[in-house]
Amino acid sequence: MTSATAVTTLGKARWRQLLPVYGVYVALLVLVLFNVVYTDNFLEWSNLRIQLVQVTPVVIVALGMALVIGTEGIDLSVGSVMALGAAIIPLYLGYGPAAAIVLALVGGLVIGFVNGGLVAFVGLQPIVATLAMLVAGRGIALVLSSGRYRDIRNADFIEIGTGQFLGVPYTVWIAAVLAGAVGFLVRRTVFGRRLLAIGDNRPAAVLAGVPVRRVLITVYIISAVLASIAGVIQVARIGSADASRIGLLIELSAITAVVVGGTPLTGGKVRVLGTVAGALLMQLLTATMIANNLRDSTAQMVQAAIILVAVYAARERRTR
Amino acid sequence: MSLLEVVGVSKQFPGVRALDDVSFTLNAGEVHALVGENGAGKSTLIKVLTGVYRPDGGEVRYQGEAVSFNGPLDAQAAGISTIYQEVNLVPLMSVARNLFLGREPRNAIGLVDVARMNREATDVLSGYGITSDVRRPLGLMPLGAQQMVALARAVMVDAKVVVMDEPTSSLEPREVETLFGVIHRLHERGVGIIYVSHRLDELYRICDRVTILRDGKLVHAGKLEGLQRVELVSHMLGRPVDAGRSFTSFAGEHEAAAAAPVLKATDLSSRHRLNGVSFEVRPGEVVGLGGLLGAGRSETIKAVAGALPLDSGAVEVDGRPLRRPSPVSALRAGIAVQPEDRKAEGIALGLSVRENIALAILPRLATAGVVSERKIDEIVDTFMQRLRIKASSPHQRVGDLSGGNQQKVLLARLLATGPKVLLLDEPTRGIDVGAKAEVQALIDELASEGLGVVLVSSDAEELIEGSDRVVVLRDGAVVGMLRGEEVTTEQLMNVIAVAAS
Amino acid sequence: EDDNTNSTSSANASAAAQATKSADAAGATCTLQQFGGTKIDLKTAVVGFSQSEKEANPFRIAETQSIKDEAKKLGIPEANLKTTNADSKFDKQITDVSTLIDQGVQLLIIAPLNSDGWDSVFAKASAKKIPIITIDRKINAKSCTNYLTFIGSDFAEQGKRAADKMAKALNNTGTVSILLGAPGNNVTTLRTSGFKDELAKVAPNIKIVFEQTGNFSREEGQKTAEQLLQANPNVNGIYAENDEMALGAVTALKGASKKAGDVKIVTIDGTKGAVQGIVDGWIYSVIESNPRFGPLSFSTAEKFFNGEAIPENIIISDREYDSTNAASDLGLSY
Amino acid sequence: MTDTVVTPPAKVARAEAAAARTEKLVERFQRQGALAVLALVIIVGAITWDSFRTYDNIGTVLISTAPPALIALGMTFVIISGGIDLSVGSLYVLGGVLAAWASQYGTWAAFALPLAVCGVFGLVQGSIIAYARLAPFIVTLAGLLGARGLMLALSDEGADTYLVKTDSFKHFGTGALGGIGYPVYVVVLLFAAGMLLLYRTRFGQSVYAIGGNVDAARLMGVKIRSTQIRVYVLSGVLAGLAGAINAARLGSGVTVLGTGMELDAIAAVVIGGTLLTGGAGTLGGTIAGVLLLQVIQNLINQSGRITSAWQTVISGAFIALVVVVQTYLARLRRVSSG
Ligand SMILES: Nc1ncnc2c1ncn2[C@@H]1O[C@H](COP(=O)(O)OP(=O)(O)OP(=O)(O)O)[C@@H](O)[C@H]1O
Ligand SMILES: Nc1ncnc2c1ncn2[C@@H]1O[C@H](COP(=O)(O)OP(=O)(O)OP(=O)(O)O)[C@@H](O)[C@H]1O
Ligand SMILES: [Mg+2]
Ligand SMILES: [Mg+2]
Repeated sequence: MTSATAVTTLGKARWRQLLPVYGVYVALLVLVLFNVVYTDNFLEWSNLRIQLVQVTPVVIVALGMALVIGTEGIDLSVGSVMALGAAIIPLYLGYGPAAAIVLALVGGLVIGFVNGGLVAFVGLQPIVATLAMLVAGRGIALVLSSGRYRDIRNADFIEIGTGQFLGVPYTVWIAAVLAGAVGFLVRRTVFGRRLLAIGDNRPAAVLAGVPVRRVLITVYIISAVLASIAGVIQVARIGSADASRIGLLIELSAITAVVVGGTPLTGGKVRVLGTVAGALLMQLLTATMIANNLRDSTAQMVQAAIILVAVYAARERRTR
Repeated sequence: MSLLEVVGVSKQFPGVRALDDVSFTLNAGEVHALVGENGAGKSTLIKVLTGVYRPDGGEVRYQGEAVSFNGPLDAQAAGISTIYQEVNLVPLMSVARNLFLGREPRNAIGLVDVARMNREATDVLSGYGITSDVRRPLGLMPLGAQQMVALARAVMVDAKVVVMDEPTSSLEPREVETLFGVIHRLHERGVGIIYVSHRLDELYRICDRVTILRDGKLVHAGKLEGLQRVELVSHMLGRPVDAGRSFTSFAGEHEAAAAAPVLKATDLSSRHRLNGVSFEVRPGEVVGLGGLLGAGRSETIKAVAGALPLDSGAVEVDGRPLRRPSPVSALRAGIAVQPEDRKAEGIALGLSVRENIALAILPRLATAGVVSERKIDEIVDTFMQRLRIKASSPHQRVGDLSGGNQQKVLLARLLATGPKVLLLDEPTRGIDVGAKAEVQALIDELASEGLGVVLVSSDAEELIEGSDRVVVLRDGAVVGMLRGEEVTTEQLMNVIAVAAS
Repeated sequence: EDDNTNSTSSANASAAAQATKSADAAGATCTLQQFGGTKIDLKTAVVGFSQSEKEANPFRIAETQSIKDEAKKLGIPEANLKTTNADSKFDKQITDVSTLIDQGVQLLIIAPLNSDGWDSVFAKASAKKIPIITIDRKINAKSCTNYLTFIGSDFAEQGKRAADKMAKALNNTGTVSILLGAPGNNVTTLRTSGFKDELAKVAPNIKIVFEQTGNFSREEGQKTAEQLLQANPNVNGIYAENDEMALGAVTALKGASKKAGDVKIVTIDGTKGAVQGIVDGWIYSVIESNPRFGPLSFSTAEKFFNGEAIPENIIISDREYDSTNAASDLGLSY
Repeated sequence: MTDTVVTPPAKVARAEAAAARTEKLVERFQRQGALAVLALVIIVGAITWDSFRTYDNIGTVLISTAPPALIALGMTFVIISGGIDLSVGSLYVLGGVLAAWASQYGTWAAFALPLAVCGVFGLVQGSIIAYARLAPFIVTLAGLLGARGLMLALSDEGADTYLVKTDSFKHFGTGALGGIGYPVYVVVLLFAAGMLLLYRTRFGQSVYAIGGNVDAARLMGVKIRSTQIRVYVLSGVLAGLAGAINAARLGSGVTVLGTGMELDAIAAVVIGGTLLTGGAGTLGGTIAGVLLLQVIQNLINQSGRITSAWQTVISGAFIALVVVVQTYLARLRRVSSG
């Protein structure tokens, strides 16, 4: 083999290794460039702001989802947990926003605990355990809210959804801080390493003395609590708590964001920044199609195609 | 004319040159040994031969013609049958279905004839000494038996070439004999056999010629007869070794008699698996667990490590009983376990060498839950050097290491926990002579440092040489014990035989 | 602080009830004889009610409640009113109604999820001569053969009235965006076509610059409105095909620092929140779609069993709210 | 010398015989766990509600089981092969719309078009999964969007509903033989064929093998790709068929169907004892699972007064309960025979 071909093969191999890592960012960049050229007012701060605000719930839910997927699990119940959080808020808003928010998060914690328990102790497959909770959780939310939605008039609470700091909405700050925290958790903590080991090889993690059940339960609790935070933010933003609608199908958006962001569904790896980028990509995609007034049918088909292309670019390559 | 030939093949993996201009020739009717250290490229060469990997350069010739198999199926259709290094069967499917997968007997209308398949499977397998119900899931059978099924499967077709990548690594002496019988029959039929093993005795018993690889390069090829063991090993290792050493690297007895036991297992019972197993290990002592396949040795190890739910029984470390046995509490008490099935239960293949080594001791390397990269680096460096782990960097994926190096990574993880008791289930399975000697020496060293070691090995010689005492198991119960002078292969077989009658 | 939007104050109950707009003299009618059924006494009859969506929005809550209340008022024992809820799954609604028929109901009141796809139900119901009253959404089939009558609003008419309001609000010039309802739903289709046709007629100078779905939900309505305000910052009017999306749009307008009245919103339904929105100045007008079907449904059934001729379509007259009456009629909203 | 401990042989033998007996019993119960729960639920229902055990009601349950059963049939193959198919709900609607449209060209066209189009959808999904090695979850999620988009495009954003024009096609959906609708017979036939395909053909063996251990299956010479592709084609075709049958029954190509259908199908398959990780499962269990979900809905309707919110809670709790029981039984089985 001549050295020239050796160099190109090496270059190709390197590119192949880098693409999965940076594929989602490339796609994001392409989409942004497209919008800069074709969409009016795209670079206006007010527009960027709206995109960020709209993507926050998905980002927050997807962060939890990424952790769960890192353990080779999946959490379908996040949408229902959001609804539960939304249902709890108006019930306790009388005691002040703080109390209501805490109780909404406790609601998430309980669901997460049940999910985690079903997975870690009963040994259910995550998709089934959380599927049951997807159905039942929304039912509980509806029962709690007596099946009807409530308008929220508490100004302090609404401020969370509409106020801003340094020109950036609180909700975006919250999502950014949470993303940072989850990133730190994965990269730098004992918990994060254990989580990845469980996702890679659970029996091995058991024999290595990793407290597998505790880690799994914690992961599902984190996912559910993040989902209820998203629910709270959503309620504060739209000013009403509608348990039958909030978080509908968000599990699919979150999973898509995680996978498009380069986290494999097979566990053992979590890409936090990629997840955020994945969520942004899907958000911008929707926005682009709305801004250009595409019909729903076309929009769905385009979205399908983009998901496939993005995941294809982000896939792990194994040599043959 | 040669049956199968490889000319100047190269194969590059990210960061490693697994094969570098390797040539290899197999003639009809010969048993050809393929040897080399861990990571020398043996399995890679086999996978190139059978179309699993596509070579970067070079050529494969089969019966004189250049071929490029498009996967194992292609190779199989052409008459090259392979038993891969790791047992590669489907555990959830029945034994019979595994045996016949892809060539099930069919009835007149093309449906699988299940009755006939089961009958034939029973017949075929009884020839290999396997009498269990062929309708049961394969995964419930012991590893050795699974290996025999894989062997039966490979040999069932009319192959011209049979490739065996470490077929004996999980076999008992008795089963090894069965295997050799099979090889003998194939040999007589004029089949060419490629045989990979780290057990030199076996090579000398059955092989005609040998090809030696080192670091992906061909270093020697020729007749095995006349090639001294020492020469063979020095070729493999790339350095001269002194002749006249014993078969294993164990130094011998340890002084442990007086001390109080560091591990005490009492009356371990678990339905259908263990039946009141009791034994003790003193600091500095290596206790072997002997017995035939399925005697319950692995179960005993798991029970002590807290990974097998017990109906009754107690485990004490340093006189302190383990409350609520679990792998976590066992680890905390100072028990480190190396499981039998490295790939399934041992290491996390997708994680790096570094993460694997640090996995069990993360809390110790962290403050307030945040890990210190520096502390991890220190530990990892120490153990990578001490065990001579060959990896391109600590960040390399363990799944891309050779089998032996994977094993060393696993051992490094155990040692990093600073255990009082080491439970080793087949610690030298699938690792090369050099590494094996290192591991054995390491066990010795650890014992002399005062650790209690429990050793399980299906290599009787290793068990006898390495152990100070041997507890003999059968059907999940202790049937005897050998100590001091009694620790010999004959005595071991004797006890097993007495218990059986 | 938070308040409960939905408490139909009983004081207003009679005023809020539906009124028939047209008995459509020209249209076909149906009598018990023509239909071929037998006379039954409603008080002891078994009645089946199939609801299409979860009772989670004001419209559905009011609708189901109205049926239940009226049954109670008529003295129908609780066990004799069988209710099912299809949870927005059309397959389930078909099965639900089949089950109701199997349970021996003698009158079916159906709030259909979809206008087509009722063949198997008709086959089963007509074999047993069970009259079907469909409420709020029409079923595409033969009246008096497949079903008895349709009671409800004229959705195209609602869209038309919305267009008239919009034309008035914008003085016949400007740009309008539409927040569409759920795709594939004939309410959406009719409210859209009614609006567009009328607008083209009465105010050709108003341009429709944007139409995207908000799926009848407040959350999605808000999201879509936010996007539309980015693409068309100077839009003059928003036509929301239900109140929920209109309320979402209001929040979006607030977020975009618009002031009440900057953008004229016309919407359809008549929920408390939306009518309050008129009072607050954010919404220009609300066209009502009255969900209180109980009284009219049962009285129609009673008439039918008494041998009177029942018209094919019973179109109710829907109120409308704007700044002139919103404050005073707030109690009539649901 | 050696000290030898020997367990009394008689005791061991007795214990072993007892163990073998329990093992058999548990194994049987485990394999038919869903069926056992189904029987229990039916008995309780029949005792509690007279209207539950009528012939008419049984007919209603069976006919409404037909489309989900067909979808679950395909899903069982997919899940055993280690995959998942989220696109079935969308393909079901698409199939219905296509069947209704094509019915103007006759009954055969009404079946052929949806089967062909949905089959091609499955082919594309399967090929992407097999060749590009993307996760089935994400590929079929894209398929869910794509098929729904196509359906909306064909029906003017869902506004057009095609009515079934051919009476013979309509009759197929609404007609009955002995009080049982024709589609039920089709389902029974297809499940029988499915069982032969899964248990008694090489294709079926390959499905189990790639789901059980895909690497091993590859090395054992199983054609991974063609098996995967065929599994998704099968699932697509069956979803299209379910849509066509439903269109015949409803008399039109309803566009507002099918949301959440994929999750129902997955739930039914898992309740039937199929492992979501692949490699194990039975079609008998799937039937029991589908029926179980329908019967629960029917019982909720029998009671007639449960609010929609509570209905949801009950359904969810029920899924969890059955799967927990299922898992527990499976564990018993493993312990007693491992
Ligand atoms: N899929 C892969 N990706 C990257 N590197 C690989 C891969 N497979 C093997 N290697 C590397 O190639 C080299 C040769 O590995 P191979 O498995 O052929 O060794 P071996 O001779 O069979 O060793 P052993 O005796 O331990 O089985 C090793 O350095 C290994 O790390
Ligand atoms: N011939 C057989 N057929 C089926 N199952 C068997 C057979 N022999 C043993 N077993 C099962 O295998 C289990 C014990 O295997 P295990 O691997 O623990 O034995 P071991 O003594 O550790 O042998 P090895 O050295 O191979 O690991 C027992 O639970 C037993 O039920
Ligand atoms: Mg090897
Ligand atoms: Mg063992």
